[in-house]
Amino acid sequence: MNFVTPEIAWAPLTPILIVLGTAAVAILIEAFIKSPATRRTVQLTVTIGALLVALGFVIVQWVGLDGSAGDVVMTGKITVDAQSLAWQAMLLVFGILGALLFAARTSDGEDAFTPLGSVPPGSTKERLARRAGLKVTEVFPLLLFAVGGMMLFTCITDLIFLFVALELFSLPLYIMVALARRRRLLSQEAALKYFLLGAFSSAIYLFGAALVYGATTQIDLESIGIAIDFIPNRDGMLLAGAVMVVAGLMFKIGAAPFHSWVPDVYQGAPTPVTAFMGAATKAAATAALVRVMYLAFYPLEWELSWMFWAVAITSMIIGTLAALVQTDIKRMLAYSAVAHAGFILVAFAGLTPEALVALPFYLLTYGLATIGAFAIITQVRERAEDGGIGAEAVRLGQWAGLGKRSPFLAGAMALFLLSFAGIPLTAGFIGKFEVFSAAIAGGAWPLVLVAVIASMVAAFFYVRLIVLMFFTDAPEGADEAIAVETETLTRVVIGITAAAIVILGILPSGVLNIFESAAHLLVSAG
Amino acid sequence: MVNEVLFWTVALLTVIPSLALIFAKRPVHIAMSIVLVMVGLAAAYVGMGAPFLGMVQIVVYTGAVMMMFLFVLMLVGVDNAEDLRETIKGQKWIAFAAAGGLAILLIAVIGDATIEPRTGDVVGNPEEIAMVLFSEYVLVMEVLGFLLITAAVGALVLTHVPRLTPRRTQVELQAARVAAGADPVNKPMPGVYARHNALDVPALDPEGNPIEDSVSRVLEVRHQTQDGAEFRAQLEDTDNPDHEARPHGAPSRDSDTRNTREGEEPK
Amino acid sequence: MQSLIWLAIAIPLASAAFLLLAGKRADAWGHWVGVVASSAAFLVGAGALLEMLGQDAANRATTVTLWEFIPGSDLSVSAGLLLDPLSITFVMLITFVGTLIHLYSVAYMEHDVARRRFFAYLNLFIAAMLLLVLADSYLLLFFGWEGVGLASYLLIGFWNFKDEYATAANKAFVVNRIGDIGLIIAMGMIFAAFGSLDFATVFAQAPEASTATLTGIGLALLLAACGKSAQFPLQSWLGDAMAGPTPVSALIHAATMVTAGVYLIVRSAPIYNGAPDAQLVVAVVGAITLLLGAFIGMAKDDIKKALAASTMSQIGYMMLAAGLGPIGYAFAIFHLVTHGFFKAGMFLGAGSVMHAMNDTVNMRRFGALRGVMVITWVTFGLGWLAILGVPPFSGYWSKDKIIEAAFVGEGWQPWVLGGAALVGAGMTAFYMSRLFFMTFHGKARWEDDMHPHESSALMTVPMMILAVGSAFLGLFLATGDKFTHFLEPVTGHAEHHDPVISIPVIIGLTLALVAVGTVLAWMRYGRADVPVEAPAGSLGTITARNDFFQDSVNRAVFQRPGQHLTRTLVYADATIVDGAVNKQARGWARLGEASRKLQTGQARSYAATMLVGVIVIALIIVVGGL
Amino acid sequence: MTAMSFVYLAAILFAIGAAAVLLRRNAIVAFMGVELMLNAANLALVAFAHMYAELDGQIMAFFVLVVAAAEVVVGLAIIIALFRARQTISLDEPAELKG
Repeated sequence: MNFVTPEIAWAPLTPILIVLGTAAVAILIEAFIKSPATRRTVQLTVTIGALLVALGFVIVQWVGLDGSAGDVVMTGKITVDAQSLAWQAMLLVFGILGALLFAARTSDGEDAFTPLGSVPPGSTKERLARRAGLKVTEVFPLLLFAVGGMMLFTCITDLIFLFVALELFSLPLYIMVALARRRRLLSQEAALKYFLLGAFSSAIYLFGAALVYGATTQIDLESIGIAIDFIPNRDGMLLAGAVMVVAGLMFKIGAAPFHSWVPDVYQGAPTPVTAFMGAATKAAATAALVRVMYLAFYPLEWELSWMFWAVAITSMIIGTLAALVQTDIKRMLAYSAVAHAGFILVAFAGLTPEALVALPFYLLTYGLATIGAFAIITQVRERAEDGGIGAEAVRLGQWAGLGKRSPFLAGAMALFLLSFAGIPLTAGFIGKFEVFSAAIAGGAWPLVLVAVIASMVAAFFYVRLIVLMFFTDAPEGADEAIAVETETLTRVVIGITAAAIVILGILPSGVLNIFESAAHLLVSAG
Repeated sequence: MVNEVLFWTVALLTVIPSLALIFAKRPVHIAMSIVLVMVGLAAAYVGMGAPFLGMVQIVVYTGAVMMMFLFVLMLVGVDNAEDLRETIKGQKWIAFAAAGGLAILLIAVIGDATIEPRTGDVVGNPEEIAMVLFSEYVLVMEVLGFLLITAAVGALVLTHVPRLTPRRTQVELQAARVAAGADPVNKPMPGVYARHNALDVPALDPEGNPIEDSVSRVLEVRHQTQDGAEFRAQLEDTDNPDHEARPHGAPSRDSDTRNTREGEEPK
Repeated sequence: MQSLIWLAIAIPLASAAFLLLAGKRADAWGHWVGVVASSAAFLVGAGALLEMLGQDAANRATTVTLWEFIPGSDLSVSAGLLLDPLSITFVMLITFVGTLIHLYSVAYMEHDVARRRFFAYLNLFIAAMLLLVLADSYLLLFFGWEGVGLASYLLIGFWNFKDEYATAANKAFVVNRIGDIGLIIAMGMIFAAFGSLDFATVFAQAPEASTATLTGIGLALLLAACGKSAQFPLQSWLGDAMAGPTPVSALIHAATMVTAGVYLIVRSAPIYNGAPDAQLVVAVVGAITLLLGAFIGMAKDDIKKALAASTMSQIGYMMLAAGLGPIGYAFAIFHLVTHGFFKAGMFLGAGSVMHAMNDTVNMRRFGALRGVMVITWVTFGLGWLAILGVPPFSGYWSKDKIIEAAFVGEGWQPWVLGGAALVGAGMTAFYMSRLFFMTFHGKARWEDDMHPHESSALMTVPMMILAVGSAFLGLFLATGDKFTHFLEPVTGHAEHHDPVISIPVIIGLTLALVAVGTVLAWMRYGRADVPVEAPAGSLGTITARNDFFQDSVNRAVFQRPGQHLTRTLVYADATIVDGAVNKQARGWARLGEASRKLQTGQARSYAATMLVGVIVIALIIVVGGL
Repeated sequence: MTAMSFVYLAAILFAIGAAAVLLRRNAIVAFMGVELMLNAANLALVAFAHMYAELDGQIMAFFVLVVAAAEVVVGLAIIIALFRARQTISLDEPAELKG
């Protein structure tokens, strides 16, 4: 057996290589720059720079496609097609916004991360570390690793490679979840749960992949699809394997009954991490699920539709109902994320070509609104006893009368909530419209009906917060108890996301056209 | 190579120890059982034409991963027997039902599968594996590199405690001690010049006055020290060896005998 | 001018945005910006109308495509405006009445600290309402539909410092959401059946669609219309919505928004034409509501609530007409226009009275205002004559046509529907006269500290203009069937059918009933003394006073689950939100609590949930797939 | 006897590992359960590879091995950090995030 030099078309991978390569270099920066303050500046610059350059390359590639389907980087392993470029661009945007939030500091000069992750919360050592001005600037390279892993996740066409990429973007998230500056006990609890359940679901995914391999002798998605087409009777092993693979991906999307981690982790994680994770993980996992379903399991569409229906309906019901009774704003948005996972899965009904437009658009609008909403949460703070800026004010009651104190924040929040609710003239409406029409095109009538009713009920808890912000007077002494921050970086993020939500709500055609031309998965064999 | 002996050996070697995960109380026992499971799996790999993987399994799993588990178990020092009584209502029932259901489901679907084995003897020796790894799977290998970096960085972020205060030299320590008003020289040990050299008896200075500081503070707090003045009196009254007025709580004569240094005659 | 019709939407919208963002600096003059924006919209509309009148009847529909909204090969939705006789009618009604009400509000809201915000909401409403009627697709119409809902919600709850007002706003919100579900379902069905939401495409294909499909769509649209237009059984919110400032009641809850349901049904004429069953249901709902509203109107002592009941009843007439098919569409719209004038005029009159009487709304505390408020009396009186249907005032021309049309048909329908319309006319005469006499005639029953006076010119001039409309608009439009012919390109030409009773008899009967009703009202409330305290009343009166216990019924039938939500929305203050949500959990919220319990915080339970989920799904699929 | 029997064995080990995650309060033990699940998947992969006379299954198992090792590192680090803060590695104890 002679060694054959592999043929790899590296060029289409440029954006991913830039992101991951910069991440590795950024680790070296950690080692060589001693001063935490300098390190933060350098890391932020390097991170944003890398993400922007990568975004530029994605755009260049997009333009270079010029109507062609895309490139097979390595047969059976990675294809960079228009669809994955669209997802990659979206993830890079989420990454940039996330990095800005990671760097944002309160007026007391504290960012969202603990000064030192290894010491117990509230200990003397932690105080010493704070006084020494330490910073966990590793979050920036970790963010880059996560973004890189997610970008890979959107273009891989191989079950085992998917598993590796899944871990590549999950591990940094597990770590970052544990690093909150405030309420770090909760943050560590969230990290432990996230990790344990994440590993558990990876194991389920993996066993499923093994079963699929056993049933088809194939591991790359396209060959699996072809092999299944040739199997006259679908045997149980293939179906069970497919269910387990899809369940593993649905875990990352946060759909019920694989959603249990979502509320706890969203609440416990540092809010900038929640913002990034809420937007990006869902997008990446959806992109992978698209590829798995459209390339590998499309012959099983009828069999698996049961699963999609059941999971979508459960997610919408559980997410909506549980969000109704939440008193913690982060938790409320987390349950709404579960409901949105349900809406996402609605689009998979029938595996229509429409869904390939609807899903990226939905995830884009949802992700932008999520980042914006969580960014606003970082700005409403409790005042510490010593008069400094304390933890985030996350009880709903603490938001009463915010509309009077900060019309900008409250107005933007209202906008994001309306977008979540799918009210017309916000991006969320167009997203829902696209998703529902894709599902109708796929013949999933009753599913859409449930989705519509769920979104109606969901409107109540979104509106409740709006009513609270604008039409309820702040309780006595709220001015002293609640501090409203005006951090520049965060405001930039809020401004960008709010503008995007409005523009995508009124003039969505530009972006929809882009996704429209990206609505083909490159099939190398066919 | 797949024969019944191998299968049943591996089956016993893996299933029985792995049950420790459910029923054993001590985490260390569990970890050691899992080591056995890993060895069993390695044997299975070797038996199924994957000698390289078998070796890697031994090296990575039994050698590194499981040792790391043990290491952490020792580090956190919680090798207490775990109370296996279930605290979450119904969890035990659900867990056994779910695991049983899972096993039955998987066995059923595997039994249902129609698999046509191919003939041919492919052996995954290092050379063959390397050929495939670095041609077809080279990209995955590269991504694995990033994954390992992430893991290492993550572990450091979460566990490494850097020095938070500057290290102090001996000179600095000494200066600080003097500045705090400490004696520049050693303090006398308890019992020096006293009638007894027990730890609970204050030393006497050359004039015979007791130095209260010389007794451990712990004893003082516990009120287990002897009165120095009394021993001074004894010093003066050496003619009376059978001084009976031993303070309450003082060691008995027998213990005195044991505690006296060699060559010193007990009175 | 027609191609610039988008300006009619854009100007008020821009003005609303400006007023909301301008801040305190604009407090002194901001309201005039609102007035100017509304007038500008009117001028744009008038220009478009003139241009349209200059064209052939056949070419009067113009589609103005603004931009491609949602592109796509299968489903492309463009943001386009459809200008045709039907929509221009609404544009004129909305902008003209709207501008007058803007003017009136300048004086009415003079002492309100948030007047600028009020005008921003009014402008927002105008923009949304114009979008609703100008939209060229159901999707865009839905945007306007939601927009007017939002504006109405904001305006009803404008004085939200009072709990009951906020409750009213929320009630309107909840009921409207139910209607919205209807519209969304209808849109879904339309999309599924025709693959498009454009009026043009849908209506072109509608004749080929199956009756069942069209009936389904028609019923879903009716649900939407019922929610927006306060028709049975979703009528309960309208009375409570009177909590909003009176100009709002005049604009939104009399002249424009509440008639959106009628617009929706007339606009969807090609769908209803193919679905006789749905049409019949529309007509029956209209008939029920017109009687129900009239009945409620007879018992209400609150002047605004009595007017609201009357609105409900009059819209019932329009729905009835719309349900009659092509012979009724034009009359429905005709009545809608005349009603817009006289009802808005009366609401403004009521506002003027309230203004004079320190915001008292109890008619038992009024009386003998004729002497002190002459202009209000005259203008209100003209509106009263119009709604009674006394010739030659506006209402006669439109309502009488509806009654005549209701008598056309076969079998039981003409008798029941026509009978309802006829009886309704008599009842209308009674309760409107009761209202009029109790307010302006009889003895003064004012509280001691009242010093009623006529309102300022800013308020009376709009009332006068509307009164002129109440008096003569009907005559003007009815002469030579001008209006019906104008609408014909949209509503279709209706063959003339003879009613089951001859027309002169119908007219005679109607006028006789009206006369009886008026005389009865005069005997009880004009000549006789009206007790200041409401008498206990018969079972019927009590039922009517309580809106037929609609609230209780609603609560029992379908509001119970939503009730907790409403309550949470209303009392959303710190303590309640934090604490009592758990205690007060009912309905949905209890389910929410149950789902909350699943989230125990134990990682092991989570893992169990996941695993059981996978196993159950796999089991179903594997067993089902074998 | 074919390699198929090893797939059955893998299924049983997978179920035992899952049971451990559901039953054990000690985070490290639960985590060992996950490791056993991953190894069960590996066993299945290798067994299939043997049946199909391919190397791919082995390669996959190799990758899983490496990934699992990386995962272990992060997981144990999280457990240590939690232990330092709470002096316990019980999974039941930190249950403040709920509802």
